[in-house]
Amino acid sequence: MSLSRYALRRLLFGAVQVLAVVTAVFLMVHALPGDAAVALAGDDPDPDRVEVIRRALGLDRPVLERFGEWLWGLARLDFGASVVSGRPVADTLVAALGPTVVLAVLTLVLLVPLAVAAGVAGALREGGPLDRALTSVTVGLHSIPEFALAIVLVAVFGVGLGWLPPTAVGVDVLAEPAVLVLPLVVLLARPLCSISRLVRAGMLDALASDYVRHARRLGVPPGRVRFAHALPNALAPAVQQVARTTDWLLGGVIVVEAVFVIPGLGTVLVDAVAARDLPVVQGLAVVFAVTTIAVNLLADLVAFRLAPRAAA
Amino acid sequence: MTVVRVEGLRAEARGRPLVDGVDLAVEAGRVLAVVGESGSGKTTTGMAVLGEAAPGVTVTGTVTVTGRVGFVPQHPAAALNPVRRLRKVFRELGPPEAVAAALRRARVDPDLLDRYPHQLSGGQQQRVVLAQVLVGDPAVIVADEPTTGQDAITRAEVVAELAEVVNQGVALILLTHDLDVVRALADDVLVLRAGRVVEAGPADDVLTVPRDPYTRALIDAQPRLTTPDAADSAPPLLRVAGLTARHRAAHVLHGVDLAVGAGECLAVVGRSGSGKTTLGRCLAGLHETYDGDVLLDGQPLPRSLRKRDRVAVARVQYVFQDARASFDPHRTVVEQVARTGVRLRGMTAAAARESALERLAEVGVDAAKAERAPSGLSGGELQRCALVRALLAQPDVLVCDEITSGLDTLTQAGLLDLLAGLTCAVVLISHDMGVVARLADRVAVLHAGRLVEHGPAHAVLAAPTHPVTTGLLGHTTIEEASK
Amino acid sequence: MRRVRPAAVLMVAVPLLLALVGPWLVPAEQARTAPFLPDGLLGTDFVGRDTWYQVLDGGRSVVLVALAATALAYAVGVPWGVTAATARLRIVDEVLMRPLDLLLAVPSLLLLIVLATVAGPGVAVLVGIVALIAFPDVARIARAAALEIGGRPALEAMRMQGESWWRTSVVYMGRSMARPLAADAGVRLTSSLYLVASASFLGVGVPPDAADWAVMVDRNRTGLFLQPWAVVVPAVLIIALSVGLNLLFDRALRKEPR
Amino acid sequence: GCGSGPTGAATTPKAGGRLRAAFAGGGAKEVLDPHLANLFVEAARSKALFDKLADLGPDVAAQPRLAERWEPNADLTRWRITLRQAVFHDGRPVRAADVLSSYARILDPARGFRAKSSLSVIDLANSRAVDDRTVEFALTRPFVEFPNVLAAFGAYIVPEGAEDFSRPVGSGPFAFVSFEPGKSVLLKRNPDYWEGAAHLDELQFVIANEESARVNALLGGQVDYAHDLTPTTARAHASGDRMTVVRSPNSAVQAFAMKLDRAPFDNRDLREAMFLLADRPQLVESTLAGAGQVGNDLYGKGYQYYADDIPQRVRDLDKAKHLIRKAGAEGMTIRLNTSTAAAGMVEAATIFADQAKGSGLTIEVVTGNKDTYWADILKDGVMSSFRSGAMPIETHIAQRLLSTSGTNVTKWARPGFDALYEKAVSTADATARAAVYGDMQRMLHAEGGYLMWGFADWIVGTATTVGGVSTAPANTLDWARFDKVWLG
Ligand SMILES: Nc1ncnc2c1ncn2[C@@H]1O[C@H](COP(=O)(O)OP(=O)(O)OP(=O)(O)O)[C@@H](O)[C@H]1O
Ligand SMILES: Nc1ncnc2c1ncn2[C@@H]1O[C@H](COP(=O)(O)OP(=O)(O)OP(=O)(O)O)[C@@H](O)[C@H]1O
Ligand SMILES: [Mg+2]
Ligand SMILES: [Mg+2]
Repeated sequence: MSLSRYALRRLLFGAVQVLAVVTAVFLMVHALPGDAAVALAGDDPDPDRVEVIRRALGLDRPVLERFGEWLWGLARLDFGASVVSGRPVADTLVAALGPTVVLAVLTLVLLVPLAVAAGVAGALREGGPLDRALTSVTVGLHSIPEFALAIVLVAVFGVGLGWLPPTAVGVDVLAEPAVLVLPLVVLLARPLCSISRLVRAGMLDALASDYVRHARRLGVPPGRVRFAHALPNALAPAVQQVARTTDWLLGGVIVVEAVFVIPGLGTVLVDAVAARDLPVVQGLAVVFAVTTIAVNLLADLVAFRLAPRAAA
Repeated sequence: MTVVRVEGLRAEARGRPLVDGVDLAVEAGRVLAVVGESGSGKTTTGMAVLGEAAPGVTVTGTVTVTGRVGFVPQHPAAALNPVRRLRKVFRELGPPEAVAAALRRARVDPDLLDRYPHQLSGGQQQRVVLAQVLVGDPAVIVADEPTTGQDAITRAEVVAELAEVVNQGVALILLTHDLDVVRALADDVLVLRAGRVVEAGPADDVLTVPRDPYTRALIDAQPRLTTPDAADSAPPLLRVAGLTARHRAAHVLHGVDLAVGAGECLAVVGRSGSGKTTLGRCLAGLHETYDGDVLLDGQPLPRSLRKRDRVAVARVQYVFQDARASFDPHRTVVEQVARTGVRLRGMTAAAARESALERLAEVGVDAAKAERAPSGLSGGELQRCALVRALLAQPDVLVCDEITSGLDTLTQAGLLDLLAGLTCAVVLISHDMGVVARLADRVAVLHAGRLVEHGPAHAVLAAPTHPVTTGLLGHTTIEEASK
Repeated sequence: MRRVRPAAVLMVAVPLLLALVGPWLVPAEQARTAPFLPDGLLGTDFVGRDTWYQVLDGGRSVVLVALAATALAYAVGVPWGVTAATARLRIVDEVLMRPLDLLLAVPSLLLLIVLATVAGPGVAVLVGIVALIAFPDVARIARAAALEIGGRPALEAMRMQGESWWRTSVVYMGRSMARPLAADAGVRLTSSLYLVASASFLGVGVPPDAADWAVMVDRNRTGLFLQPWAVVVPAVLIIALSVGLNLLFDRALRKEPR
Repeated sequence: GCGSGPTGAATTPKAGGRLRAAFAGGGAKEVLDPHLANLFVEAARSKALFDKLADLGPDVAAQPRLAERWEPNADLTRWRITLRQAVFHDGRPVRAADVLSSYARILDPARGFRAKSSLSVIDLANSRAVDDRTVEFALTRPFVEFPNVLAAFGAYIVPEGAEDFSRPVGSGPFAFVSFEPGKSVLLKRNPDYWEGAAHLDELQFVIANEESARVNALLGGQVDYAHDLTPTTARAHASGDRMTVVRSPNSAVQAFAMKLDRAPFDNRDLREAMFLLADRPQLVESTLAGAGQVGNDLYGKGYQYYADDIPQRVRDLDKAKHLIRKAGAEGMTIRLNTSTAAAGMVEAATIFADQAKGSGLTIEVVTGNKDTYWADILKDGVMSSFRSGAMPIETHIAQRLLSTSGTNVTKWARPGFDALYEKAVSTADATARAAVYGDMQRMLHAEGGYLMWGFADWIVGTATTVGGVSTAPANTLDWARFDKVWLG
């Protein structure tokens, strides 16, 4: 099967998947107790008032009708409007996507080289002190709950020493990149472990392989053997993990967003679920499903390049 | 000019000698074949010439090499980096002129360089590896089992390439147990047994008038390609009618019609990838996606093993090519072999064990060995155990898929004797015409999934009608290629 | 050749022991004072309870939830993946595996928030949700492993012997899958611990004043500057447990030479 | 340090600067429409941009704002209100028509604005603008507490016909500059404010939902004002020199609400037993970390009309046991509904359940969904955690304790009590009225459904350079009142 036909089939399946995800999310959120009117009424839930709000928000119309309308809008790339604030969902999503994408991209830009370097360094000195130290540190970072790491970092570097801004409150993350340092460290902690360990395992396998031995015998310089021959093979299994990480980063890193006050997709998600703002949650579901599908497709294409044999 | 000289080579691992007191010398443009049964120290010796040793192995002795050593590993597919296009690798190895020269010498079409290794055929892969080795302009090449597991046609190609390189003045050390290749290429032969040299000398002398009994046994054990006598054909027991098999969407067998009589041996031959294994698996019920029929005594056999009752399963048995992989590494051999008796012959566990041990002893695997886990047995021994496992079912038809390839001639001979003594019908899948000639009553030749020739062994082997058959019979091809 | 390091054993043993034995050592009646006082062995927590008793009491739920969720994920995921891998009809494979792709496309935190809200808090609910989030991955790994094992000559040889489904698909496959699954289990456990901890941060799944190490880390962090033990001790216990478990799994897997 | 009255290093006001104030927010659902305001941040923003006719003073009694004065007629059914000379940010004067149209908007039956129930006493059809600066309100019944209505939460005056609040125009001390939903709002000083221009040049509201984030931002110098801090934070930083802690006592009442219309709390003895079971000092100590005061089952400690002559209830386990036996509730399990909808509620519920141990009945804490909690407890369950911000005692009664009240959680419905309320709000004489309020509170104290165990301080942190932050209870005029604040 040619690559383009493969990609086309995946895209078609992806469209079905988006629809399925949106429907599933719709059903899930609809199963939540209460609706937007109740959430909006808050601590003044006078039943008459709730009823009036419900009517004002159009929530008294059959739910399937509203969902159908929303789907029809989606077909024309119209995400609808928030039932609560009346603002277009697309605006909300675009505003929240900014910080999320910035964080995700920066994390990946740092993560991939770091994880690869750590994995390769560990593999080249397998069992040595450097390898053991790298294992312990990465596994340790992997198992610290993010918010615990975040509070410690903020307490030490943000508040205690005052070297870095402790939060991103009210700042434009692009204008003041220093605010991103601590969130990035926290975001790097977990995937650094999972990816570097995969790279390390892949590198060990590759270094012990016939083709590396053959390349050495042919007199290929050691550096090239490691990085041009062994490394690409070691990366293939890590690609899928990078994809899962990207998906996680784009799916809203709620804890980091909350601790560092970065209003990204995760914050919007939590708020929208709390407000029972169905159009916003559904809009998010579309974004999440699309990114998941796109990221996995991309990962498969990269894997196709890295492991042409397996894909054939 | 002597390019390699090895004196007093000794290799040991944890005090146990692997190679002991090997001396050898090779001159430019000449071929030294190192032969011996499995584990006799061939690879260890070859590595020593390269200046390498397996982890945990210490090597002593002097190795003098004038010029560079190139190494052609056994499996070219494994030696080529799967993710890199060939051109890039060649660029790392030397200047364009040297690469171009090497490609010419190894007869590699430069157009192939834009491909990935998996896009090449086995023979092309082998030539590419050879070209890579030649870029460094080696004085000597060590080739480890370059022909193992290849069909006769590919084997002839490999021999031709190596011969050409030798003609260009490169010395060759050939590590092999394929005596045909030794005959075709070697100037000198060194026979190893348990790490010691038992005999050394010019190839013609050693192969025609071996002095050492071990050497003689090795040579005698090799099946010869002789034309068998005509035999009466038995009434068909197993029939294959219009078999068309698929792997997913790919058709790999097209309308194959075959028949095997009771007690007959049908050899299925063909090049690698021609569909031999698929055919065997269809018979055994291991491959289900096919159209057409497999009839036993005129009754169609269910496609899937799951749908075959125990009697039907017992009547058609299958022996796998890779004996080691066909055993569960966690249980003892006898335990596994005995299960056939329990499941297919309704014996008690004790009785099944009893008969298993008995049959194993008959094929030379004593109780002590049978009580070990598979890792404690050699490849040849395991292959015999696998055969016993199938035979305990008392099958009417036994399908054997290349069960002798990769074994040294002595071990192979033992297995062939065993097969020759069987009374059931045998479907023998092989690409070794010597084996076929020794055992087969009838021969079927597959090519690209089609049956291109099918008839009594004497007729097919004596008067092949299809070029593939001629190629597979290729005795002459090897001789021609080297001289 | 490689010995298990005592440090790794200690890292696992201390939290496990505390989690299992701890609750027995807690007195039934506990005095309550003001939050974050230096009273007692480790001071008081955010609602004036003795931190040491909370540490003793709070391991069981973390460890049990993580272990139970991982076990549940495997109990469901492995048969699921094996069924998909060994299904004769391709459609069965598709029907089993496609919905998992879907589940993976829904962010796990959305699942966590929504399901916990629908089902209400409770240990069983949390176990269910964490298992639900982990199980698609387990099913995929199990399917891949089963596919590989199902194609092995050893299994086919057993089928040629007329071996029963039980012996082939359960006994043999089970044993052969143990290794790839064990390699996965260490990381999976850490992930479960992490999810349990995140759930408490998001305020779903567990009551906000539960005796639970993860909840303690989250809820006592306001007092980090007043009485750090209430955060540090449970956090260190969680970290020690995951690092120790991973080191142990690593060793166990490396024992067999490659 | 903390104390009463304006705080801060700089004791003399200074003009200029931008104050950044961090509040918890509501994400993308935040709006700038002051009539929709619900969250604290929305209330604080509305206050900066708009004015009400009246607002609540430190004693939670209404005091004039845009209304210069009010005069009722003799039977308290018509109120004449004289407006101050004030202008909207676009230069238009605030007129009687703006007032009437703002109230008409709030009272629109098709929209559920929060202030609607308070304003429903107004007979809008018969109200009129006497002239540009005089409004005469007709009421549907005699109502002496009409100023409370003018001060109702969200009863802001917007320009006539205003519907689009994406660039809001008000008459408040600050004018709109920009808004990023869920992130920040920037305002600038209104130089023409009727009460005198604010000290600050600019005021920026930023959103940080996590308390720790607000504290860290404050400590890191990223904001100057952090709203709603925990007592623990206050304790940790009270003595340091990195922030100033400002406490507003009596801001939030903490309670358990029992439903009187159903078993088991239709039994008066059992309610009293619950009152006696509560160890209030411990609840205040543990859940409020001491930052609060013990309650006496009555709303509005320190507010106008609060009956502080009623003796303080204390824990009496023996009597409680006796009452439980008498009520036949021994061995009973009572479910106490709670949720994380407000900080500390679950903890208080657990502590109360602990305190009930050994009393003969068991209290089982059930944690519910935080998003729908207030609506849930209005309908279901028998006992629930409850919390409320400041409002006049009359408003509390009107909204929660009359048989007609919309949010009557305790289902307290007594014709006699309703009659007392009618009497109070139609009694012009303040002393006589106070006596009626006292009688009502005595009834509630004796057999009501609210177990009001404490009053939490409202805690705000500021940079040490900030001055002029008031300690008035949350939701009153001086709370979050940034036109009086300066940066030193
Ligand atoms: N790393 C090692 N450590 C210990 N023993 C080894 C090691 N490698 C090989 N051996 C042993 O050395 C002996 C010679 O091995 P070698 O690989 O040279 O045999 P060979 O003749 O090439 O056999 P084959 O035909 O099977 O390839 C064998 O008995 C083998 O078991
Ligand atoms: N699992 C599979 N999926 C797809 N194609 C397969 C699979 N197994 C074999 N094939 C293809 O089917 C064809 C026949 O394969 P088969 O294994 O029957 O050949 P063979 O004659 O046994 O070859 P060899 O001598 O190399 O063992 C080949 O082209 C092969 O690539
Ligand atoms: Mg060898
Ligand atoms: Mg084959």
